[in-house]
Amino acid sequence: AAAEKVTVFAAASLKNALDAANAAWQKESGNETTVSYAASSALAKQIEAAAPADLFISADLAWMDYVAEKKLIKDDTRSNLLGNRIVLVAPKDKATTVEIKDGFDLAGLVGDGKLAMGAVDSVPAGKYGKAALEKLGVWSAVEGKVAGAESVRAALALVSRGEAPYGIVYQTDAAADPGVAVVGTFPEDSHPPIIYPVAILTESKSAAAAAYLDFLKSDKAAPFFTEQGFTILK
Amino acid sequence: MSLIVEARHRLGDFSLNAAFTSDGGVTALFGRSGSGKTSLVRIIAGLTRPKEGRVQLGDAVLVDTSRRLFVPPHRRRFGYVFQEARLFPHLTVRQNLDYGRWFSPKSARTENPGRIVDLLGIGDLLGRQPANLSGGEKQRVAIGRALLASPRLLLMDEPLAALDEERKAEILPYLERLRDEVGIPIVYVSHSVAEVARLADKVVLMAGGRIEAIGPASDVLGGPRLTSAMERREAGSVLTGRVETRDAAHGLATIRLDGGAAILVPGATVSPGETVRVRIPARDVMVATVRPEGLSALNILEGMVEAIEPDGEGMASLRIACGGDHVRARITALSVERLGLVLGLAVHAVIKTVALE
Amino acid sequence: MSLIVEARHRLGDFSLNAAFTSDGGVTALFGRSGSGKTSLVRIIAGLTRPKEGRVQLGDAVLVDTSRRLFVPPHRRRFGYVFQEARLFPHLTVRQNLDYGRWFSPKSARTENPGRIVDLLGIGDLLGRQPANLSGGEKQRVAIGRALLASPRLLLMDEPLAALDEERKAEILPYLERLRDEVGIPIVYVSHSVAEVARLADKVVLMAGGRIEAIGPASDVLGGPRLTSAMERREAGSVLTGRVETRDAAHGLATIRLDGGAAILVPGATVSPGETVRVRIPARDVMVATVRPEGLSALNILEGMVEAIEPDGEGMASLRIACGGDHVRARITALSVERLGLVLGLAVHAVIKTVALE
Amino acid sequence: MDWLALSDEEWTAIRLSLKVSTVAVLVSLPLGILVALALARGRFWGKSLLNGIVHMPLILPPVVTGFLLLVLFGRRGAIGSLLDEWFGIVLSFRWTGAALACGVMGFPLMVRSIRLSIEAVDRKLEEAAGTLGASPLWVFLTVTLPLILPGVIAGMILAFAKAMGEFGATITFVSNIPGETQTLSAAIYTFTQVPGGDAGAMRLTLVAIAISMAALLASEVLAQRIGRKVHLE
Amino acid sequence: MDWLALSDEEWTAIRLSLKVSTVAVLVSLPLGILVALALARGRFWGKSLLNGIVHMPLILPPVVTGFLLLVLFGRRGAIGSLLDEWFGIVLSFRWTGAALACGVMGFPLMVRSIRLSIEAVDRKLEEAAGTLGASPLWVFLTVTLPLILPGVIAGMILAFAKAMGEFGATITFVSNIPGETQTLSAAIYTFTQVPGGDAGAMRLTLVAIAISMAALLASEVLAQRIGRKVHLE
Ligand SMILES: Nc1ncnc2c1ncn2[C@@H]1O[C@H](COP(=O)(O)OP(=O)(O)OP(=O)(O)O)[C@@H](O)[C@H]1O
Ligand SMILES: Nc1ncnc2c1ncn2[C@@H]1O[C@H](COP(=O)(O)OP(=O)(O)OP(=O)(O)O)[C@@H](O)[C@H]1O
Ligand SMILES: [Mg+2]
Ligand SMILES: [Mg+2]
Repeated sequence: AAAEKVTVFAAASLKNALDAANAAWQKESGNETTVSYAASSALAKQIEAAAPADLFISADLAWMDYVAEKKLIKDDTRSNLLGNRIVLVAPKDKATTVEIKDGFDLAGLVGDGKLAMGAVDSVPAGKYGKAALEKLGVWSAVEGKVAGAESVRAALALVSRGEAPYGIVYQTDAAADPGVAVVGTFPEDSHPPIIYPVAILTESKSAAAAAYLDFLKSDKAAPFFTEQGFTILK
Repeated sequence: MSLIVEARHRLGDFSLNAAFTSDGGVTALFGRSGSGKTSLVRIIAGLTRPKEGRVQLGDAVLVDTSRRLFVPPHRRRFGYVFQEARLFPHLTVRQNLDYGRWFSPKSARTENPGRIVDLLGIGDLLGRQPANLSGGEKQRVAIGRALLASPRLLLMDEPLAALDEERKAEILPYLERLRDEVGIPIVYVSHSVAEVARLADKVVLMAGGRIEAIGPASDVLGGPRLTSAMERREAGSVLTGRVETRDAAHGLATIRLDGGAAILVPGATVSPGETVRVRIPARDVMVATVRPEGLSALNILEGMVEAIEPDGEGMASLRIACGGDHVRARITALSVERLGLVLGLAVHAVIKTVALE
Repeated sequence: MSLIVEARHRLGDFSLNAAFTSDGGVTALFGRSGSGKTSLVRIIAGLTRPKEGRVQLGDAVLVDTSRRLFVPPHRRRFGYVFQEARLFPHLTVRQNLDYGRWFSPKSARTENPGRIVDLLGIGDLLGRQPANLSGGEKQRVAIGRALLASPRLLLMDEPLAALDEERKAEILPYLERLRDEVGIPIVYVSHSVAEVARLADKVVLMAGGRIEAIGPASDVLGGPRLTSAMERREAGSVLTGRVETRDAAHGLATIRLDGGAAILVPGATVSPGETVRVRIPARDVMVATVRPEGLSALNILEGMVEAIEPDGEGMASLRIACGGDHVRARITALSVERLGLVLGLAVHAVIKTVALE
Repeated sequence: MDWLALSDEEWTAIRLSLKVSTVAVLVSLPLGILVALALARGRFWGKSLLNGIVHMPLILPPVVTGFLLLVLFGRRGAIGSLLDEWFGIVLSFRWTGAALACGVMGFPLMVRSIRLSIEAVDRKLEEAAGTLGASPLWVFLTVTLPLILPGVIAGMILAFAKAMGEFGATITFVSNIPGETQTLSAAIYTFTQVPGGDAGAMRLTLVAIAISMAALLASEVLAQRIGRKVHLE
Repeated sequence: MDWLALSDEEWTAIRLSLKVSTVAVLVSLPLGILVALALARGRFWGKSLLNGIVHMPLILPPVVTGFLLLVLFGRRGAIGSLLDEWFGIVLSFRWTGAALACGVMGFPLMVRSIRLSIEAVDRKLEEAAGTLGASPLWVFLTVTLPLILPGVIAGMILAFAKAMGEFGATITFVSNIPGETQTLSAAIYTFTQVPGGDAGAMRLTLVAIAISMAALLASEVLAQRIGRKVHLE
């Protein structure tokens, strides 16, 4: 049979892991994937505008809910594919381990500098970070010191360049940057679970979409994700 | 072809209110700087839309504000030599010259481009960009460009101002031929009395946006309307006559004036039978009470003092009736006294031959 | 102040190689269109840096390529009236006129601006933008702008070409005064023999980028160097003399020429004792073998035929020695024959008074 | 220089970027000239409005422009659905849509340059052409257009450079689909969004710079040739 | 029109955007004129390089530009550290840094406009000014500058509009700190990133459009006044 093609709309932060997984799937099934990486917000709006996609992987639940509300996804195919953790990072040369607990003196650590994180209103990692800091009771102390970046990557760059003494990013990002060190990991219960949901779109016509989704959820795909620091949600 | 122009228009503080008609030939617009010559020419060309007015060439009405009629410039085919050269900087001289030809109907292309190029002495410049031409060279190319567009009417705004006398002497006869042979009416703006007198069939004298005087060249240029000292000095008579004989050996032609008198004129180009016009500057005419002998002046006409107009500055203007023609002479008041000139006195008008064209 | 100019330069295919010196006064650059006049003026102004050459005014060396010396234009204070007006479009007429004054040293500001504005007749235009001036108005403002910059040297490239005769007649005497009273050297480009003859102390005749002839106005304009027909026609003699008496009633002055002869000249402005220059166009001189009687011409000088140069086209040029002066006459070859003129013959040169300036 | 080696997908992105940018510039050029002409010379009601609309893509964050394009030209959009129905033209999620986005983003730059040049044209030359028999259209083609060429070229090069660098509106409008809508700068953006993508981003950035420099140089040479003719006077 | 009411934070963003854009334009103007002059008139080695560098912010995705700014002008950046040491100027996380980012992004647009105008100046007028005693600097100030004003204004307005719309480079360089670096377009962007933020984005977009239109209109009026003087001839 002719090779089937699956078009995936995925949050940009998944690129490394998903590219590797797709290569494997392609080899295995002979089918092709095309992935459009962009901000979850843009992808959701595009899906709303009848984008020719089969699968949507969002970086947070909110945008998946957005498309779900508009009946754009097959609800039965929706699942939470991956999880992530947020961590506190510091420039490598200045890194000393910080114990992250209720009321820890983040404001004191940051001092005159800034706390770099994703923009707290828009970037998912920023939202999670804010939630965690609120839960830990330090938000009000550091609120004025937060530098909200356009993406986790930008926040990471700020720390890595030494512009900001501390930053809150995904552990997936922190792992790959030689310029920063993880000085602490936020407790999992300090923030809403970080979830990358996945679903097949209502308009999908690709016969291979379901098989592809199964592959992503399978153990065969898992190493590609864990290697990048994601946790597998089942 | 007759040209009818009527225009009322305002430009800032300046108001133009002028009307003239011309029965073909050359109409000279003459007047001081700022008198509205260019403004009027622009209206004829269609570059300015007059507030009120009419422009008509032959049967073709080009502007009639009362009927809201306005033919745009590109449908008029009026060649316009601007006061500044206005060459297209992105085209070569050759392309500038050809520009009008691209748009003129094939049937109208009577002119031989080579002839005009030679006449204007721009053959060596054809490959050049206008940017590095000299002032006179630009002006010549601009004249060529207008001529080669095969216009139905030529508008020339001081076309020869930047040229040397020699070049002028080559171009003027060509314009005369255009007027006489091809019959293209020409509206010619100039500050040079000599040029105007030579070319113009009709002179329109402008001042302050209005027309001061209008009429045949001889009347306007000879008349008392030219009130300024300098212009008066340039005044003279323009007479017409027919070429009788030509003395090729001496390069002289005998011209029988319409008034009956005969005069000798230098010039190798006329041929017997041709009708010509001669200009006798008043300052080149002397008056003698006794017929001079042994004088190099070849033209000595008998006549009678018809008018004596002293100008109060030591000079006097005389009108002498010689047969049917009137010759003006400008001499010192002292001479009038010394020679005892009075109205009706029989005198000889002594004209230096070479002063005639 | 003396001006020394030497320049060798190439512009495309055109090569300029010219040198002249002038001891102040007016130096006229004369020559056909494209002969290199503007190019030479630009070098004097410092707008073109010559490949090789020298420009010196008085003691100040402005260009000396052998010493790699080049004073930029703004440090030369040479007023330049360009062939095109080049007014600043964003400034009013008044601001254009004042422009040079902003940069000229206070001590040098001798001119009364009001006088120049009146002279040029641009008083009504002061508030206007240059864009809507007429051609002649622009030219006048450009002249005013250069004059008001209190220059050390005036470079004028056909400044009067776009002006009417009357305006010219007002501006020329002013330039003469500048030359005589203020002593500003002037380099004057013109196609008009009359203008050049009137103003110039020295004439530099250019052709093809080279200097053809150089010398006092009388020599160059009278000499055989003016080879073209038109220029020859404009040839004449320029003589100097001293005003002896003035007849206010008739507006005539008697001038004793340096050669000894006396002539009558119209003109209300001269005063006894003054040294003046008179131009006698060759075509305004007649020759008589018998002393004419009862003729309106007031000036009849006795002399002797010194040279007869027929031009082969029916005309001849005569040089007549009248006392110590030489007067040129241009008459027909026919007259030479009829009157039997030969070298050494005693003749009378008949000059129409009004032909003198 | 191993890291300089480009993957197939990257080559595709480069080719696509070139295609998208070139098409965007060429297609928007006639419209750009028309609009510039209207703004420079026209006197009509709504001129300020037109001027404002032209500048809009500059004023708005690219993401907003992208959304607006999506709303208007998407398959279900007001204009997009008509285009599809009448001409069978689908823009959304096609390279043509990317070209549209790039064209729109570069449009204000193109129009401004051309307009500036038009305003600098000496209208006396156009008058002269008219008296020589050239109709307004011919005057435009034979006089105005050659004289504004430097501005047209400047406008084209600005729009081209902008198109090469554009991704905000593009990625929002037509997404980031390799081989179809993933332009060079979208690819660069993607690299910047993942850990360890810096080298890749750097590599593609160098490519983008090289291409744009080449275009820039070519435009300079061209403009100079033309300029030498036009401006020497 | 309840949804049109703006929050305090939004007002702050508006004020900040105005400040940042204005400062960006005014500070980059002299440099823009100098660079335009060098590119239009200069003949020096590396002219093409300078030209390329000026265009860079247009060619590169804004995120990359922002990153480069961070590398160069950050607290530890090559230039940033010097600025801090010598003049005590800190750009990172300050509105001044936002102004720098906006200025850099608008720079190519400004330079191009000014350069086009300079190339259209009739150098014969400058010659005339020289013969009247004006030194090159005075010639520039009294002749060239007035004649290129339309281009300068066009360049300023382009740069201002760009500065109003810029956020990619800004947010990457100086983040999105309310009251300090959160400009209007960063605020708009934030709205677009959350579900249901459309109304907010729309509201702020309208504000951005209103401001830019006002600036645009003012510039048109100004340019026309000047243009009427300069171009009529
Ligand atoms: N940049 C240039 N490149 C090539 N040729 C040039 C350049 N500038 C001037 N020329 C040529 O040099 C010659 C002399 O020019 P110039 O302007 O000095 O003449 P001119 O004597 O002032 O003439 P006119 O009386 O017509 O103004 C002309 O033939 C002209 O075409
Ligand atoms: N657009 C305008 N606005 C105001 N005044 C103007 C405008 N155009 C021309 N004028 C004035 O109208 C008068 C006539 O101008 P015009 O150009 O017709 O004169 P001209 O007779 O051609 O003079 P010249 O011999 O100097 O060229 C001048 O005084 C001029 O200043
Ligand atoms: Mg005029
Ligand atoms: Mg010249």
